[in-house]
Amino acid sequence: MEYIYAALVLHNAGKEVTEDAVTAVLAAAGIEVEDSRVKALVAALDGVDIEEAVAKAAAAPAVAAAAPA
Amino acid sequence: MEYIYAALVLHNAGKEVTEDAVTAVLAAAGIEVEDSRVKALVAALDGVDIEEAVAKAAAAPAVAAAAPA
Amino acid sequence: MEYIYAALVLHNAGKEVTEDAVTAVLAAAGIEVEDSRVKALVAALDGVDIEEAVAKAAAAPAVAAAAPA
Amino acid sequence: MEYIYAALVLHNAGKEVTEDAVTAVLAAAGIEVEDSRVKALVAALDGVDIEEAVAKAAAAPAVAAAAPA
Amino acid sequence: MEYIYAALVLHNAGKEVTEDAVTAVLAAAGIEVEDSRVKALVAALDGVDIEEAVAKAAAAPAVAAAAPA
Amino acid sequence: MEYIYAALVLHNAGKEVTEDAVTAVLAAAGIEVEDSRVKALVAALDGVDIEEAVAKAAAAPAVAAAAPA
Amino acid sequence: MALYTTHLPQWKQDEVEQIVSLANEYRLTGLVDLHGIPAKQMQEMRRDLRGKAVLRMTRNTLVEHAFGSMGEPIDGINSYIDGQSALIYTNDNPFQLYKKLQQTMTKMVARPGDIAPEDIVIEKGPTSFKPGPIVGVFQQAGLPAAIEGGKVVIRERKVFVKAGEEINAKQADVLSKLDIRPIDVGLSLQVAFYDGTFYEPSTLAIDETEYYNNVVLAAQQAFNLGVYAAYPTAQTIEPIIAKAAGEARNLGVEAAIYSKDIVELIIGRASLQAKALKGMTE
Repeated sequence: MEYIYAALVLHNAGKEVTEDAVTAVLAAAGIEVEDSRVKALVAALDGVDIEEAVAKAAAAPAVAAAAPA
Repeated sequence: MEYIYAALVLHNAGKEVTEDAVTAVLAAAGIEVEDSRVKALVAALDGVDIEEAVAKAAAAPAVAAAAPA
Repeated sequence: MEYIYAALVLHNAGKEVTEDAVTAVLAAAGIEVEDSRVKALVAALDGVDIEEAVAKAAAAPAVAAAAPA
Repeated sequence: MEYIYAALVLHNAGKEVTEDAVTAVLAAAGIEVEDSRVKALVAALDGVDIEEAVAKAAAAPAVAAAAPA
Repeated sequence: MEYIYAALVLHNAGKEVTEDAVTAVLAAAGIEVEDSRVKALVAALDGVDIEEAVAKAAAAPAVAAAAPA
Repeated sequence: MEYIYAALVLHNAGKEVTEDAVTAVLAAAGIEVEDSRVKALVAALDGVDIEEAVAKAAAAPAVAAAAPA
Repeated sequence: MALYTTHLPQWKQDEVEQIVSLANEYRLTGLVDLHGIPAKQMQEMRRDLRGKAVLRMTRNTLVEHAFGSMGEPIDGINSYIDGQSALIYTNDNPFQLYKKLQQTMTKMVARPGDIAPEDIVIEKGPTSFKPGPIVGVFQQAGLPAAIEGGKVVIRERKVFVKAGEEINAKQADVLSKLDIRPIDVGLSLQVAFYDGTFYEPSTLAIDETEYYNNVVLAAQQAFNLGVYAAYPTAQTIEPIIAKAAGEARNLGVEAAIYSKDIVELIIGRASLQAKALKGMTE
């Protein structure tokens, strides 16, 4: 999940979620970054409405929290 | 929320959530870091079992808010 | 949560929730106050209708209770 | 409710909820403290497991209540 | 219901619910006590687990709280 | 809870809930009465429609019954 | 290697140079399969890709020459050349390119010899056909057709062609008559060479729903953590207050602390307890 979190750090700060930016955030956390995962993330998020996903989370945090355990 | 996400990047990567680490992550994202917020975050997380906390539906009131509408 | 409760003591007594006031309440409780947490709290409360937030709890106090179980 | 909040400030900070402590917290908030209410509070809390009490309120019915709304 | 409440006063205070005790409580409230009702109550409570009855009902108030929202 | 039961004994018998009356009921039950709690109770009840509060609670159990229990 | 290319006529040499120079210019060089794409669709896809990617159709032998001349590691691309390959160049990352190409896929009518990409199911129910020889055509292709109420109907749901099976001429004819378009046609990426690494389609197929769900989950976790740890932010402060207030109410009711805000709850609780007890005595 740290790749997702990194993207959300950027998104929440109003920054664009680019490969370079995600890599920089992860590297700063001392994580050995896998390029292909970053690429996949950026490509996948390109089609995801992060704002909406976050809003959805706020609407029903309790339910989701139960699932992943 | 980006401060919390930064903490979760670190935690998910198995790193300790220290002031320096959080600051590094946020700075890498191009965020102008506020020391007091970092300090407050690290202090708030002190003694918190993050694993447990993320899974807990601490958010109930939001659900309640949605329901009566 | 003690920082939050301190704010609620003040709010319920019709006092303004300022950094100084929160610090005073916490200090009186014998708590070593962390400035950063007080700052973060007061900043977050800016523009928040505490009354409304409390009312939300009234709507579903039991749900909130469900979480920690 | 400020008396209860004061008790929770103390409890959350790991302090004992005594008449003096509650009075000090309320006074620091600029509240004119009524001794009898402090006494009543401390008496009511005598023997109560605060941890358990804050979490209690039968989870299931409330959730059920929220749903049909 | 005042007969039941009288029994609950006694039970909550850790006293035995006897005919005399119930009569005393009701009389202290200025109530003209009907012996037969006291007898019937005490007889009916014989073998009843008051603690359990009370615990069952404890669940509800939270729901009540939900209603007024 | 015995203080509130005492108040309800009185209320159910059509008596006024005064400090003296509550004290008398509790004393008759052999309870060592704490003046402060009696005061707090009577003060809290001032202006409260007990009938309505009872009715509200009564409305809720149906929901509680619906819950999985 | 220059010697090798000098054997080629000038236009071929130019073509090889072009392939090489594009491969140097763009971050990604890939191979796409053009098999079965009609000219009209091909034009549409080229238009869709304009500005995002360069599509270049050329002879496989020249592609092999070109990459062979570039040496390792890019010459590995030659092992992926198959049938009607074309070259694609872009600065997108391979995941992005794969996604874009997937979006160009359209459903087409099957031709005899096509392979069913998934089970082709024909649902039960009436068709638009009037009774006639068509019933026989359907039946011969293995479709349970009949005449009912003056119409040709399919009597029951039928898996007409199973996934992976070849569609024969009769089946293709029936599918076309029923206007069922089972074949995915579009540019399918065979391999992408990007930043020194080869990416195959199996790696590149990403489940966007999963990412979406993970973003939701991450947001929920952050929110839960923020509230749990009472870390105040614009998003968490209200639920934190609500939680604190709820806890205070719970404590007040549980410990029978007679405070104005909660005395009604305490009364309610007492009355319910009395009712419950009364119920047990009756």
